[in-house]
Amino acid sequence: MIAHAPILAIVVPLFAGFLTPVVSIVAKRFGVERARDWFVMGAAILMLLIVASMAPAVWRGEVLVYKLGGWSPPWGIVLAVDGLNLLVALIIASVVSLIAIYSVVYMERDSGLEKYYTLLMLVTAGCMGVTLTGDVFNLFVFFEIMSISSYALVAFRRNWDSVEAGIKYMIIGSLGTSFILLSITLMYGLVGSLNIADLAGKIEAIKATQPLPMIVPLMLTLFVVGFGIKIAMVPLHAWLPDAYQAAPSAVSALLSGATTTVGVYAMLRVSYMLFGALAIGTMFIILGLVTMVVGGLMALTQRDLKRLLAYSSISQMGYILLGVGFGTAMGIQGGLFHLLNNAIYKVLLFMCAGAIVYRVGTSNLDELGGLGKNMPITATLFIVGALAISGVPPFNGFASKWTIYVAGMEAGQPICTAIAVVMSALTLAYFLKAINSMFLGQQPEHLREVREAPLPMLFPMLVLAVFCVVLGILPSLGMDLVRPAQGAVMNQLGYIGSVMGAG
Amino acid sequence: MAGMTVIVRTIGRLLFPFLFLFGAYIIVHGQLTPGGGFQGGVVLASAVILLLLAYGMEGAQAKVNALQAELADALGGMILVWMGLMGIIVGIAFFQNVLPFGSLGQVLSAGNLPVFNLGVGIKVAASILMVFYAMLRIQGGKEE
Amino acid sequence: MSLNYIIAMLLFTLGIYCLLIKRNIVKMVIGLGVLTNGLHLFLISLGYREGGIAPILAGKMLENGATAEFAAAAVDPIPQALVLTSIVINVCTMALALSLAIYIYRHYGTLNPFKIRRLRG
Amino acid sequence: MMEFGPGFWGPIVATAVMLFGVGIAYLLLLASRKYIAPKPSSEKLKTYGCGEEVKSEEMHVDSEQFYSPIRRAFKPFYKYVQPEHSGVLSTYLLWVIAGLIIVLIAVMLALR
Repeated sequence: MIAHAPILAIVVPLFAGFLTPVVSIVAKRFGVERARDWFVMGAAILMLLIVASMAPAVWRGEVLVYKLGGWSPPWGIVLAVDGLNLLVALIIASVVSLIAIYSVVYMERDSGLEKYYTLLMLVTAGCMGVTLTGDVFNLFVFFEIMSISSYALVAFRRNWDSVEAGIKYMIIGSLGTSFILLSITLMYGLVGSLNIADLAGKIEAIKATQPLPMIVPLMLTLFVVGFGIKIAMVPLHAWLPDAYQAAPSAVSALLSGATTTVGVYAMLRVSYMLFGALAIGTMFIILGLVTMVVGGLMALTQRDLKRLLAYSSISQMGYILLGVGFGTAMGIQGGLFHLLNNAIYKVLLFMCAGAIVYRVGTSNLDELGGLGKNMPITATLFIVGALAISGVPPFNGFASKWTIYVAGMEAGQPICTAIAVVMSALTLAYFLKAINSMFLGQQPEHLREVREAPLPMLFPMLVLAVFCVVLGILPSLGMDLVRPAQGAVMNQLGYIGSVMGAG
Repeated sequence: MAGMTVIVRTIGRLLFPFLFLFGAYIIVHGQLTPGGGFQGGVVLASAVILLLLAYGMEGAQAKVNALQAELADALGGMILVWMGLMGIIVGIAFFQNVLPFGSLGQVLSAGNLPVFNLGVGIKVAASILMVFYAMLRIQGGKEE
Repeated sequence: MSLNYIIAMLLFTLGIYCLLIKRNIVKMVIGLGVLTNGLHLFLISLGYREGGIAPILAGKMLENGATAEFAAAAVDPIPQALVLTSIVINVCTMALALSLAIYIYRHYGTLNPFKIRRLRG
Repeated sequence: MMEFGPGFWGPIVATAVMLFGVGIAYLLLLASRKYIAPKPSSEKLKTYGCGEEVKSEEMHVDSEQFYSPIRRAFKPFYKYVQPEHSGVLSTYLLWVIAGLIIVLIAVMLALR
């Protein structure tokens, strides 16, 4: 079965998504509605195990190539798994498993939960598909599956705010995906192939010709903007705060942990693999700095906890772009390590916000206060997450940010590094404000009776907090996790050779 | 939704079997002629939607109700995934052909493709119908 | 032949114009549809060939020697498959967007994007 | 010990040192409590709200004005950029097109 692991990692969530309505109907007939939740949770954990089973082979340096239907690479669709794919797939699978556990209690007050779980599984299948595929049009299709399901998830509660956020996200996101489709079309017209490895070789040949065809920069631009919408680079970030604020917290956690990770992956894969984009590293650095500064400054004045977290999410994306933009081995390593850490503590913070919303009913910072006495565990976990995201030493955020700073100094960009350090301090500032408003200070009258969040919600938060601390104290562990991915980003020829050689 | 005049109702009733047959024809001959699962599924769904327009919500629900549409949707999806998994179980790869090819030009030929088209057809028809039902439900203001 | 590409570009531009200028969510969704249709026209035009035949293998074409002739005459089938996939995706997008627009109208009483701005800052 | 380019960072040692520091600080706090017992008068604990009677539950720092000095330092940003996040979909779409053009120019310059 290990040989089939790449396709099974996509099929398991897809199959679970199709099966969820049936399971739900059957479970309702027999009076055990919870069976549906257990089913989804089991599927997510099975997917995690399948992804993990690929790890030893990939870390040995192999590129797993899976030929769909037995058709060999340039003609058929292939799934190709190297270090970068594996890292992202591991992040997604773990995040989705934890969110499936978290949703059991968090979403119990909503109706139509079988649709929620179906959409959750479809988002997962889309993310997995984007991550594991080696075919550019297949990537687009899975990207659309992921996007459309996430639009529906944002609008899931159908309140005024979620519907407004949903339609904004939907229209901006659809414009972005149409850019991606246009770019794929141009690429097919120029080169006549859709396989990423094949395309990489052929575009390399075209780039060698002088003068460069006008179409190559246009394609790269359309890809960068299309994926940039998903990761909320600054001129394209406007949908994100609305969507994160209005969506249920579990969905916000999913969006910040899984779909943005996938966006970064797709951007890296396409711009580095297809275009060898070391040349546009400077652009990534500038966009990263702008993203970082605007996200941080906007977060400073927010009144809503989830909106604050959303803007800080934009800010963290800036660090990743910055690290990747340096283009050195250490920069990419730092960027990818920050991608991993960002998924960990962002999901943790959104889960804490969800616990507060679940118990109090609001995420408006002005109406909260003094919750530290009532919810001590949630408060501790939130503080762990907040310190980690601000890059305070014993937590994981420090390790990755430090790597990015060192990479910046080595790449000869001291000003960028200085701005990054200042923004890190600003991050701590606005998280201190959030902590102060929520857990410290005077307690309003109506919050006296608030209790600690239930255990099934605390468990995934605890797991993530433990990861925060462990990766902070033993950063070499995280570095070992990230190094194969960094090697894969830099080793373009190896990927092309392995995929094309599989035929 | 109320329904329409006698003319529309009669024509809709008379057209329904032919539309359904045409949809089924397109799906079954997907591997031989232009068309296939998606196109045939849309025609199938449009047959039911014609009834919906002519007779109102009740007329369509009498043929296919929302629960049946949802189950058919899941069924179509599962046919697709199972056809893929058959490749793993029997052959060597996902979506590998497992059924015999047959002779060119026959309806039952081309290996997996007819089954595959059938799955797509069921799924598309059910999905489009579900979309229509859902939108009508929102429009009618009966939801929640 | 190049008329296809001109019309595709016009449709694409028209779609973007629609998205930017129109003051109605439903019209913006229509603009999105027009934009995507422009893309589809572009994609399908890429695979077209003057005087080509449909890429369907029939009985005589499988005899030896005829396959190469068929390959030389047939249009490229891949863009057709891609366009079909993209149309399916577009159907999903449209359905979701329109149902969201219905909800928007119910909650806000308007479809003007300049009035649907309770989430901001 | 692990190397991060120039200089080194030993995470375990650093964490141990920090925990040690926290322990010392806590001991100092305990010790100081023993000698100086805080006994504020009831007048000092009362909040002065311009003569208004304010219950302690209603005291809350306004979260938007929390960092007003930083707001003043970045005044142009909060004057020009923040109000542009106006919630209007058309504006946001315009940003996307503007971003496309900016990125296009940047890529053209880089790949030339």
